Amino acid sequence: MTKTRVPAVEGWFTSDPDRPALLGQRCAACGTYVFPPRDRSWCPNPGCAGRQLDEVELSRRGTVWSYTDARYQPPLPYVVPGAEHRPFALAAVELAAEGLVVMGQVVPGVSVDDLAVGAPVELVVDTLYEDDEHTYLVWKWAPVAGGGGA
Amino acid sequence: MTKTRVPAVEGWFTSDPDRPALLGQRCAACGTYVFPPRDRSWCPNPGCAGRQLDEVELSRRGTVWSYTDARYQPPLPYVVPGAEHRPFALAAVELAAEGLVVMGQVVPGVSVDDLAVGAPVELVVDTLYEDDEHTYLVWKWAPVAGGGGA
Amino acid sequence: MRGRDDVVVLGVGMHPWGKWGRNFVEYGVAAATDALGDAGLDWGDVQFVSGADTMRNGYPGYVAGATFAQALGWTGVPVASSYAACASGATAMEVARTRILAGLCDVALVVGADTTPKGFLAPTSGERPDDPDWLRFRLLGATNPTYFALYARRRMDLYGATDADFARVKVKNARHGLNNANARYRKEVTESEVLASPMVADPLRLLEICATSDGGAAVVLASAAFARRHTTEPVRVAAISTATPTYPNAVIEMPNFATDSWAAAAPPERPFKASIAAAAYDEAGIGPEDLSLAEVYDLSAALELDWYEDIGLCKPGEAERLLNDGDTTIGGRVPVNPSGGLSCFGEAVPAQAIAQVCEVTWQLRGRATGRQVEGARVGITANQGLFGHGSSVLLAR
Amino acid sequence: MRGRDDVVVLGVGMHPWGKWGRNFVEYGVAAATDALGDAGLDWGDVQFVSGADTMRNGYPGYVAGATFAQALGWTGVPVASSYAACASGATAMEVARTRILAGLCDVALVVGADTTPKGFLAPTSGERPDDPDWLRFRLLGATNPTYFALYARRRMDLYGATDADFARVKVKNARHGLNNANARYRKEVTESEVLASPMVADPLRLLEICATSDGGAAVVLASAAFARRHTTEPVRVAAISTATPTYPNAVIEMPNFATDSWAAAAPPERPFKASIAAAAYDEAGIGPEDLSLAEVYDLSAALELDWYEDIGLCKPGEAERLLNDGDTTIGGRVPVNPSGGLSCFGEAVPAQAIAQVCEVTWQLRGRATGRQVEGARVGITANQGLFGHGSSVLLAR
Ligand SMILES: [Zn+2]
Ligand SMILES: [Zn+2]
Repeated sequence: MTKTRVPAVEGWFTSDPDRPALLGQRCAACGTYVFPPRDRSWCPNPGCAGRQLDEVELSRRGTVWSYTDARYQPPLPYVVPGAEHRPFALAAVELAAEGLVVMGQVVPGVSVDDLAVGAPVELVVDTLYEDDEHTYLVWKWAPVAGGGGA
Repeated sequence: MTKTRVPAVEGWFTSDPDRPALLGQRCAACGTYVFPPRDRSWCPNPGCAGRQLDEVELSRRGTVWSYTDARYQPPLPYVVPGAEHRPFALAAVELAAEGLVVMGQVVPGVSVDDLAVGAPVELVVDTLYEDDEHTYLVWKWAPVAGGGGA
Repeated sequence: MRGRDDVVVLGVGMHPWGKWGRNFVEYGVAAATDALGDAGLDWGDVQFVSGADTMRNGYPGYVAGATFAQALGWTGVPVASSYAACASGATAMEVARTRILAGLCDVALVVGADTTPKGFLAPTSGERPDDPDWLRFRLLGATNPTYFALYARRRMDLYGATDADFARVKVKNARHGLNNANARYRKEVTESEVLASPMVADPLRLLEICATSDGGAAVVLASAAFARRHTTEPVRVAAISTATPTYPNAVIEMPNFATDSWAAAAPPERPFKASIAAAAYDEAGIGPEDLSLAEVYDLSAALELDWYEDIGLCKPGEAERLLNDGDTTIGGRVPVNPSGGLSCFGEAVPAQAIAQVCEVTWQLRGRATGRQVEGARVGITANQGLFGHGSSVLLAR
Repeated sequence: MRGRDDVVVLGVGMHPWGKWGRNFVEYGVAAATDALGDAGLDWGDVQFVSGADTMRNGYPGYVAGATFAQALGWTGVPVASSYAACASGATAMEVARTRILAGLCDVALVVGADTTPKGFLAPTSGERPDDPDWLRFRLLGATNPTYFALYARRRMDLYGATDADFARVKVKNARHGLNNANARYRKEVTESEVLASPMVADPLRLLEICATSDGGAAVVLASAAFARRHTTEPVRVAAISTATPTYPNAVIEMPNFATDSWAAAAPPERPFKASIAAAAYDEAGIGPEDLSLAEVYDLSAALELDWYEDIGLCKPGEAERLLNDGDTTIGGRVPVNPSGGLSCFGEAVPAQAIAQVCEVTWQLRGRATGRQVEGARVGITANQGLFGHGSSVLLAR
């Protein structure tokens, strides 16, 4: 029996296997971006009276603003994927076009030794955790082959 | 198998079947009373610098300051005793010697029609709720035979 | 009183009360935008944000001042976030008012909003035997209406209040709120309909107990000097009281199990609930005889009668007569809850005390369409929250 | 700056930090009693109580002002309760200071206390997908050290900071706090011990991340006129900053998933963290060159280095040199965290910003036995809490 693949959070990313993307919002008036998407429609820019935020896909590639890892098991509501905690890396990634830094886990198998500030990464959708019926998906960052990592 | 009888809260009352009593505290310096007992030792009277509260049994009899009932099932963490909610009365009872009004459920079978402001009541210990292994006990107020109730 | 410059209500705004089920931030921002518009100001003019917290909406609710500032767009403005149960909104106003009086800013925005669950207000989950607000449910099954009912029953046994008196409070408030666009319940009820509604906590019936609502309210406060350049109809904040009890408090208070003891010290001459408005009158040098209207916290219909006495409209035991003579109905001597009160709104905790101020402001400006108290010049708000939080705001024009 | 009368720290007090596991009210009352004793005042002299809330201790924690007032004995005193995450204590101080500046009272008591759980700070139970502080754990497994580590790693990659630099911050602070009776950890550590401790969130190690502690701190504030009659060594509150970010905040902040966007508006010249102390300097007309010492929020050893730059002790990228030159060690140019900092205390959230003020006060009075900064005349505190809460208190004698 195959498990149903569902996003771990609704409406924050697309999971098209070929072209996954974060879903942000863009102010129709001033052009600023918002991530995560909000359920309200006013612009967060105090210099803008815009009241319409349009859904947009964010850039799939960015550069590492900074990075770290989780050596110890984070507390609930984090759910450990698999039998026991295995350290994973996290990165804050700068998206140049949107002027945003977005956090995410880094794909398994990549350690902090493989990362550097400024290194190029791209967005993938991967398993966050599973239960008996579902595979819960989340966005993660993956180093780009030939990029700045070690 | 008989269930173990345990107080639903620690240290607020004695459950001697012949002489149950609320356990309060009395300031050794000014003589004021405290109920429920606190885990700190300073006196709540701002005019008193006392730092010693002695455990005392409160008066077992008092008079009704006011009363009401619970027609609907209270929400959690209230636990319904038995299969379904049955309305119960509550009373706030004035203890003359201590200068205190203390709330409590009224024993089952007594309704608001049996109560009146000023009516004499006395303390009993009764079942609050049960689980598979325990009977949880709490203090309740019972009208005194021949008292002011209807 | 101290000869210092006044603080003025420059703008008020609300998001209608209801059971909308949306994020509380939305209501707060709508109310804030409304209040800023009413004041003729932009968000960028605000120099201080004072939020009234909600404990029901996670971290954003705990830091309401920052949450609303971020939602309106970070401008670097200093913020504060206050919690005082039902008195939260008034405490947040007082924090803002003092900042203006201190000369640290000229314009402050006060915001409170809530999204509430259905049914009885209940404590959050988990075992918390150290928390009296948890224990009273576990050990007594004592909901909020339990406490209101104790006061109501005592009025009946001591003063001869009747079921019908309580029902008539509800009838009056339902009529008052009929045309209030911000009220959730806008429907007349008859005395017999109230008395036919199910008993919840004897002697209080379902239609006599206030519901929980979603809603948002905001007030723009300004220094008098600033206000003079922006309005010709200033409403002056004559006083704000944020009083606590004086030991021993001999009245049982939600969520307590017992009163303080009066074995060693006599209860204060003025009980806690009566001391709340008294502190505001003292600060302002205004008395109950000067009032044009009052907005009081009618968590139950019977509690409104207690407030008549506690804000000094009449002596203890005379509230029923005041009600039945029509003195507290619009058109009477001193209308109480012309907005419709909690009876028509339902309670949105952090917004409610601010909403009371919005109503008094509209009344003093002569803009309370469909419920106007003619010639209103002075109004008071009063409420009381768990854990000894009394609040009262006195406004004048 | 505005020519108004000063507010003065008249008394300070603490309950020692530790893992005592008792009710937080006990720590708060102990600290308050201590501070009142230090001020030479009785509880009955207090005219306002300003509590810093704790979200971990049920209803009493949400209404800290009322909780402490009740525990000390209800006197009818007005109260307020503030929450601003790690900046709660400073916000509570600011609420009290403004009340004095406004002329509404002469003596105010500020109290914060906490009882904390073991281990990582984690959100309370339940499903709360609307709360970013819940979601960051669920979706990212991002604990508090995650965010501190991002800043630390960036220092390394941008400025060439090393593991050893971070370890030396810890070594310095451990030495500073060695004789501080209120500190929880009083033990010297060597650089190699720090570097041998387990990595938690690369590049931060266990000994470089602050623990969570139980503790309580209190401050008695008074008007200068009142203080003149009660002390000959007044410590003046020169300024308090309770700043929020200016849009767009281009630095990722706990517990957020992303920064604001700078696509439409340029980030402010002064990033949020640098704007916090700047607002205090601006209010007081005092600059970083006037400082004798600083207490900064070293949630991690690396974060202390960020603060050197953010409070203006040096330019960005120069903090490691300042540290390694001994400038920030007691005996150096401007000692930082002479108390031992969070490194020796562990964080007791609502008490911590108040504890910083206690330490600066003792330093300015020349009473910081075993850790005295000689001739201290001006000191600053700085911290930053979740959701855009910056705070800084500037004290002078
Ligand atoms: Zn815009
Ligand atoms: Zn005593």
